[in-house]
Amino acid sequence: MSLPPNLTPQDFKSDLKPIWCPGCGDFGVLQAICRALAAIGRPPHEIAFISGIGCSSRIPGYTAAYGFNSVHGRALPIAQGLKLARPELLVLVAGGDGDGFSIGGGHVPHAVRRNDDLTYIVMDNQIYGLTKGQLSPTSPQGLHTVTSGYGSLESPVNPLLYVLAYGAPFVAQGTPADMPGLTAMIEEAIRFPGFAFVNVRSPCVTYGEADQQIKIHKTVMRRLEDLDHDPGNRIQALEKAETYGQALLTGIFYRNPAPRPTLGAVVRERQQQLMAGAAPRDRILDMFVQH
Amino acid sequence: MSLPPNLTPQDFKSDLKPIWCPGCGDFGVLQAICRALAAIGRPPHEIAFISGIGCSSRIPGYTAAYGFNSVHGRALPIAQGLKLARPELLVLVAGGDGDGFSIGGGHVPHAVRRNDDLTYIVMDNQIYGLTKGQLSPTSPQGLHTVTSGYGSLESPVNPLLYVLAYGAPFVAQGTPADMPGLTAMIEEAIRFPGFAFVNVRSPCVTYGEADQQIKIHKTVMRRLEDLDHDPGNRIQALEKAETYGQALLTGIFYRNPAPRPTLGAVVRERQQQLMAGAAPRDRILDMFVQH
Amino acid sequence: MVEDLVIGMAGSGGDGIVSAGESLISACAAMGYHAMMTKSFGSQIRGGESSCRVRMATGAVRNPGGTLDVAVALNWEDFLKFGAELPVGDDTLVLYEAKTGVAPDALPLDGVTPAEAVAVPIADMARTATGSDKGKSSVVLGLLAGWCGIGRDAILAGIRKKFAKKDERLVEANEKAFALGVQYAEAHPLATPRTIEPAVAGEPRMLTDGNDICAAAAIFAGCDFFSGYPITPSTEVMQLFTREIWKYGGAVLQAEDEIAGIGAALGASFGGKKAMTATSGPGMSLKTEIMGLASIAELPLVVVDVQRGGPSTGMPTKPEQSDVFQAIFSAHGDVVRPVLAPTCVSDTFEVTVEAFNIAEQFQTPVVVLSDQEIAQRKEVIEVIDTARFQVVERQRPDAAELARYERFRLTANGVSPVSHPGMQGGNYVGAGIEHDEHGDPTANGRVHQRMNEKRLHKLDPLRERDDLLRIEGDPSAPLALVSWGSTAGVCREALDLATAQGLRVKLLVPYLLYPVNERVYRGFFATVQAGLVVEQSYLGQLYRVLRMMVDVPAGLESFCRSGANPFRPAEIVRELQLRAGKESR
Amino acid sequence: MVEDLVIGMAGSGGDGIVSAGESLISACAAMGYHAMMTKSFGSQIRGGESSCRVRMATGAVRNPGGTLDVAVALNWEDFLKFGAELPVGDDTLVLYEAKTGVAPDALPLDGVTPAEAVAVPIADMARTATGSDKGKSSVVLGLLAGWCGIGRDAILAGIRKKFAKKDERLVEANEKAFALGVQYAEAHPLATPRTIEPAVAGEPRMLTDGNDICAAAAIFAGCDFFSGYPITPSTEVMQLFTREIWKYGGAVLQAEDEIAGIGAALGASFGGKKAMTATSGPGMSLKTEIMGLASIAELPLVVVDVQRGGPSTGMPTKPEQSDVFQAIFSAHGDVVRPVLAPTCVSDTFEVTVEAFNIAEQFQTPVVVLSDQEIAQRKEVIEVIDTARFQVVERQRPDAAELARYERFRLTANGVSPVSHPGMQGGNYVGAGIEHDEHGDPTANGRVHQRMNEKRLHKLDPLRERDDLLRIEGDPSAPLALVSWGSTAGVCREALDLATAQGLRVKLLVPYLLYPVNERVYRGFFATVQAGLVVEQSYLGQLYRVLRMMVDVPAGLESFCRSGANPFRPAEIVRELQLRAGKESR
Ligand SMILES: Cc1ncc(C[n+]2csc(CCOP(=O)(O)OP(=O)(O)O)c2C)c(N)n1
Ligand SMILES: Cc1ncc(C[n+]2csc(CCOP(=O)(O)OP(=O)(O)O)c2C)c(N)n1
Ligand code: SF4
Ligand code: SF4
Ligand SMILES: [Mg+2]
Ligand SMILES: [Mg+2]
Repeated sequence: MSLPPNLTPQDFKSDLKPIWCPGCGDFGVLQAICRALAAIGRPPHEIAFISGIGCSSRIPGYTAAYGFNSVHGRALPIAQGLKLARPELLVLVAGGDGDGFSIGGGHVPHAVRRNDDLTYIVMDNQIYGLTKGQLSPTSPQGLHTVTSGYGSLESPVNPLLYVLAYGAPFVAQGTPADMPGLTAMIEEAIRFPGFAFVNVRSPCVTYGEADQQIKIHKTVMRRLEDLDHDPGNRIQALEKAETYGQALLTGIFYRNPAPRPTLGAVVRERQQQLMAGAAPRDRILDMFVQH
Repeated sequence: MSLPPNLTPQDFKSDLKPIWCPGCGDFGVLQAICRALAAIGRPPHEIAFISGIGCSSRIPGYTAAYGFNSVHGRALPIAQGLKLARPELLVLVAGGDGDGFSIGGGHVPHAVRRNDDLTYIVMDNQIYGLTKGQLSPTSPQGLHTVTSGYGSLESPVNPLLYVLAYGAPFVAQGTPADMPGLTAMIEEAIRFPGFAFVNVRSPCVTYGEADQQIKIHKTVMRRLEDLDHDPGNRIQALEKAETYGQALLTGIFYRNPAPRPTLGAVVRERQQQLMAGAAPRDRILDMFVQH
Repeated sequence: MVEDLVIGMAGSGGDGIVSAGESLISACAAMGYHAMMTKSFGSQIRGGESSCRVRMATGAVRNPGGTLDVAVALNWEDFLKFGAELPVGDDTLVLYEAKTGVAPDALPLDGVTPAEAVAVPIADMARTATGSDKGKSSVVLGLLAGWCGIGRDAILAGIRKKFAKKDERLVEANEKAFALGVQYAEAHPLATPRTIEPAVAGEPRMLTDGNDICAAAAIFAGCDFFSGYPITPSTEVMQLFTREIWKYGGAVLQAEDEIAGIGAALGASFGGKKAMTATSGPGMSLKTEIMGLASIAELPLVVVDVQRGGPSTGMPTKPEQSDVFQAIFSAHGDVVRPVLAPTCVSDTFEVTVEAFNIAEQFQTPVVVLSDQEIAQRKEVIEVIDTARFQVVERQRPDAAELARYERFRLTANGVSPVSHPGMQGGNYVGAGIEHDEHGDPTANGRVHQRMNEKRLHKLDPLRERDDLLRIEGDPSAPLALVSWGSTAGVCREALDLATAQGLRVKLLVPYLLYPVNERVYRGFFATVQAGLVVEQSYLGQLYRVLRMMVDVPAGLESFCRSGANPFRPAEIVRELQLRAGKESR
Repeated sequence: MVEDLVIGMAGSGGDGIVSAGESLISACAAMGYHAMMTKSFGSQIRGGESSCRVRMATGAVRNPGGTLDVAVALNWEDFLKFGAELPVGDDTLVLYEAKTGVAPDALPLDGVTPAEAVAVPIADMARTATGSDKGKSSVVLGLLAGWCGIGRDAILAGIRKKFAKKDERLVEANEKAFALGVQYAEAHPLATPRTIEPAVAGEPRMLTDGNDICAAAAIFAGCDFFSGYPITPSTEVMQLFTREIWKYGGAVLQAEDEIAGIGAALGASFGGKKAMTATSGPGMSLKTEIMGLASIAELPLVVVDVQRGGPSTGMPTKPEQSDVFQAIFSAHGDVVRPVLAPTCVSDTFEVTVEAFNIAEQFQTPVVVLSDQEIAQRKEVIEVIDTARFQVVERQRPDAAELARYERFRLTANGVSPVSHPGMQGGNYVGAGIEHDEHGDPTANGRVHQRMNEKRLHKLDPLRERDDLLRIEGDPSAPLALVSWGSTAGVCREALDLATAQGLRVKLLVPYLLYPVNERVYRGFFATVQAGLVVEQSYLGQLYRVLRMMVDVPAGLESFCRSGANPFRPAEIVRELQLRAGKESR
């Protein structure tokens, strides 16, 4: 199998022109992912990129990898089935805050506790972009939108805290306002053996709030590494995660220093134990034969 | 409206004979709920009891209140709609660990963050009872069941930690092995203004594990009040919640000392503001008329 | 002078072509014209190409029309992207941006030579007037005012209203741009005049779209609770509720998904309140289980499905009529669920009110099958007199009944008075589990049979509601059309055109798609030798449903195709003529 | 001596009546009888009443039979709870517990006087043998062995096998109890002997149920991945996978809900592996959206729906055939989804393998519509020779195709070679959004029309698969039966009985319910003057689907009713006779 000796970010881009609004944060996420993949060096055809529905979920179509732009909120179940069936693949999952924490929110804890080797990137713009500006589960309380003309009455979801509580071994947050930081954490997330979650505060320039734009991010963001945060300490991580919605902390909140084996690993173990001396498929009915 | 001056637990029981297995923990939960309701004293017809599907979800049928034994996993959405439409009702929600944290798991964070005045009681037997003994999301890793003959590969859901992370203002755990304690916390949960969650470790005598039975609970359970736990301290609560699966701590993990207003309260406020001077329903089309 | 004018305009996102259309249609409303406006965009969320069609007439407007009378192209690349949505024909007047440098006799319209083509320096005039090209849309409005004789004051009023929100300088600049457009038109009279008859300004008119009027109709019908999840092209239904319902002491919940959306609505209905949810195909698929629960729990519920291109995510911004099977049949077990379909913005009101009345009377979920075109097109319609509509409430148990209440009592008509929490003595436990009259769970086959009978036959009176199907044209005609939803509006015009051409045709438009009123169809089919069931779905779904229940004459064929391929009156007439030939032979 | 014996037994949970039935049917298997066993329980999870029917015969057994030949009541209260499931008739031998104190001429069977009634001191014998009443079931087996002449050694072997797991003393005690039963039978000869012909012990037999053989068939067909969520009566399919699939390098996922269940399976199929999910009605409702995604993404997937009583939660432990509409039509947009239905345990193997082959060949989701009876009844069947079955793989792109790969290329037959992640050059992005040949999103009406055409017409060859429908009986008969699923087994026996009575009847059993093979039905209908479409659903759903696609003769009526009201061969014969009268007139 002949591959370009070393791959560039460009090798991971498709020739489909993104339909995102000029300035959309998702351009940066796409760029960061392609850079991380180039650094990792697996060829595009060994990568599967699964998403749901939303502006953000269009992202697989803009990469050269295999992709599945599935249905709203179901990227994680599809990705888990794919990874179990083809453990050799590098499987990325991406989508929006609504896709992941509203309609898809029921799948997240189970993907986390099964702990297969997946990287889940949420492009969290705190709004519904594709459907033109309704409340998202991460929208701040009081926000005025087309579905909350008098202000939202609900306190928002905290993606970082939720996923930590679910027991995720790797949790990070980034923003396209810091491309090197974002690229680095995505690469590390992909390399991490187990379920890795990256919440990217990817601004929606069309429906997003003024204080959630790249320019502002640049000024307000604070790197965890500058706050001598210990990514190996889960309780510290939980406390830092509580700041979602007030502060914009970026970097790795938690990285389990002693991660448990992935689902794929224990499944392979079980298969190896049981495959020895199993009846071939065409003799499977023997189990029902009476003598 | 003439009511019996004071109500007894018996007044909250229906004449339908429970189909639960003899010795099922759910009998105790039913008893505790009826006692708590008697103490609170709202007449049965002002109470609505919503459940999903499962052995545990049969419980509304055994009470004299209005009930809705709906479909698997959807009790919380139905209860929220009912409570918003009829804020004057006392609305209870109940179901199993599978109903609440597997198929229904996506609804829990949103019910919590909306914070209407609901009491959600999960009968957590760490197994699928009604369908005869499959893995439940709270089943311990390694458990052997009819769907995990070689042992479960997944680490379990932690109901207490999840619901705390979602921001619930009231979180408790009880067991029918301690009826006074269970009754007291259910009564307090109902009286609490806002979303209150009670995880009841209600043993399944038919498919449940040997070490999850009433007799064992009696010996291993430890009351939080005896561990000088401060129910007003969220971080303490999170730490205590982490013990789910190892220890059996009972009592109130967290009670928000300064609970925010319920969804019902803020909705009523908004209605009062906007109802003044609104066009009557039969003039609603005026908004479309051009002059 | 013409009585009917179809104008189509396209440009790039920034050109404000859609807002020009909006000013135009509100001017139509003010002047007393009937009018209809449809928009179409590229897939980009912002920027990209955008277009609109405005059809205005002194008489009724029943569909967006076919070939354009006037085409406006601010640039050709974007205009051509809309292909069949902006069809130019031999009679079309084409106005286009002179900057495009294209010669009037060399327009990039393969095969078509329009009646007249005029290159207009639109951008230059805009720049002169406003100092930017922001004014293009106002120039275009000026041109249309000048060449088509559409009331200037009305258009100007619209322009003023729009820019007043922003700032006064903008207003003046755009007034200037408009004036330049008018002057240009006066200075360059058309070879093929396009002046429209003045409308008889009199009655005030309403201007709205299918989604807004659907939500308003629900509130009129007594709906107190809405819960749903955003999805194109239905979201505006929820959006109106979030603005209005509080004023009536009701509430709205933006749910975490469609299942919670319908679940919460069902909970409100269990609580005795009228409730609704709205969605599109993908959401309908997710609501399937709880729609079944509503049927067996016998609770009123209105579910609006604004159809879009399918299957799956399909084509969210395009109309299609392919959710008929889903609306009628998507439930496990034996379920019959009433399904209604409006045919235009105006009757979306009647249909929605009817849906609530049927839901309440029969304690059943009811589906309103709208579609993207009706839901999102703006129409100028006659004012609807709400006093003409009656509002039905579910039958509640009286004191006697409450004394020994059986929630699912087997009554003569199958409808059992329903209590709700708070009603003393009405206590019962609703369930998706099969149950006896009292509501207790059962697995008894005889009870199951009797309860299915109750739930299904209580709907029999609906099969007798002849008023929910409309027959138009010559009742004894040998040629027939059957059509529903937005396509019915096309067939109505086709009926008139064909009749005018001497064909003996009639048209049946069902507003109640299911259950099927077999008697009405049999009567209608009795004289039919040939014809078409016209619908925008590849499988011709309503045609199949009719075959299920009634013997459909062999000559009545399914005439159908996928969404985003709108039918035009002329082609239907052609098809009828072909068959008229056959049928007379 | 009889060739066919229907035994029905009931007692309370502790009596072990069901395990007696299991010992009996495994004895049948060992002796070479054909046999079928169905169980029925009260709603209690444990305890409560329980019963089973065992039908054994020297020839084929095609359904659980009608009236009991032998009824065993350990107590009357529990026995009577099963009503129509354990029907006693004039020819029935009734054996019952003497302790019940009921006189043989005063049995609590209103209206019926059985041929013979014997009060037996079952509990006393059990106590003598085992010191407890645990031995009752072994006593009953002894009585049946003695009175019906069923091979003692075979039954004893079964008893030994069962108790050996526990302890040796139990084995002896139950052998003793069995012996006492046999002695009692010998000491009290029957007035109406019930001895069954000895079976020709020869070929080994298979003993299994529909769910287990369905899972095994999937693994044989190359299924590598199963994902689903527990639901009665389908859960055993997943349970077998959790025991076996690892041995083949595959995996199984117990998902958090049905949506994740089908989602994960679809993910595995996207990965190029054969995948399956299984559920019952409520789960089917939840899987609707992703089934639509599978159709437009053109990915193979097998979805098993083990039907139960509906709507909604309905009656989870009872059979019904009311998910036809759901299986065929529950999708928004224009979708055609193949639906297959087995009629018994044995052909569940063929149907499941066929489902995988069709899914792979046409890149489509396929529904296997089983039902609670087939899925959970145990049958003794002939050994299936797997060598007779061929396994199909999806068409994959070759090197040439990969050089310039178009995932959705418009090929002559509509099937486009499909790649999967890992295949170099095959990179594409699957989507539920409408797409062009390359897979890029589109909102173009012409492309949409062409892609619908591709997806729907690629299935045309299925409409020609005459082997997926079976016609039995006199091909030119004027009387006809059409039936499917478990009910087909009843009609097969009815066909033989009616033919034996001189009626000219034929039977059509479709294994492929949809798409409809119109040619085969037309041919079959050609000679039909009267008959029945027999199915266990209130609405007679298959009958309606047939009407949609084919002209059904007026004389062929829908004969249907709700689930848990099983059809019996005799009543179908009666119905045929009525019509034979008409038809000859
Ligand atoms: C089942 C279903 N429900 C709703 C929709 C409509 N829809 C498409 S994307 C979306 C949410 C978009 O928000 P988010 O997930 O945050 O992505 P973003 O567009 O903001 O990147 C919704 C509600 C759908 N396509 N399918
Ligand atoms: C949509 C749907 N999926 C699956 C089922 C089958 N089912 C009924 S109860 C249940 C789970 C029972 O476990 P749990 O919720 O813990 O309640 P328990 O019986 O243990 O009290 C399942 C899977 C169903 N009824 N509906
Ligand atoms: S709408 Fe927002 S999220 Fe969507 S493409 Fe535009 S900027 Fe990005
Ligand atoms: S199966 Fe378990 S949970 Fe269900 S009733 Fe019996 S003991 Fe209780
Ligand atoms: Mg978003
Ligand atoms: Mg449980």
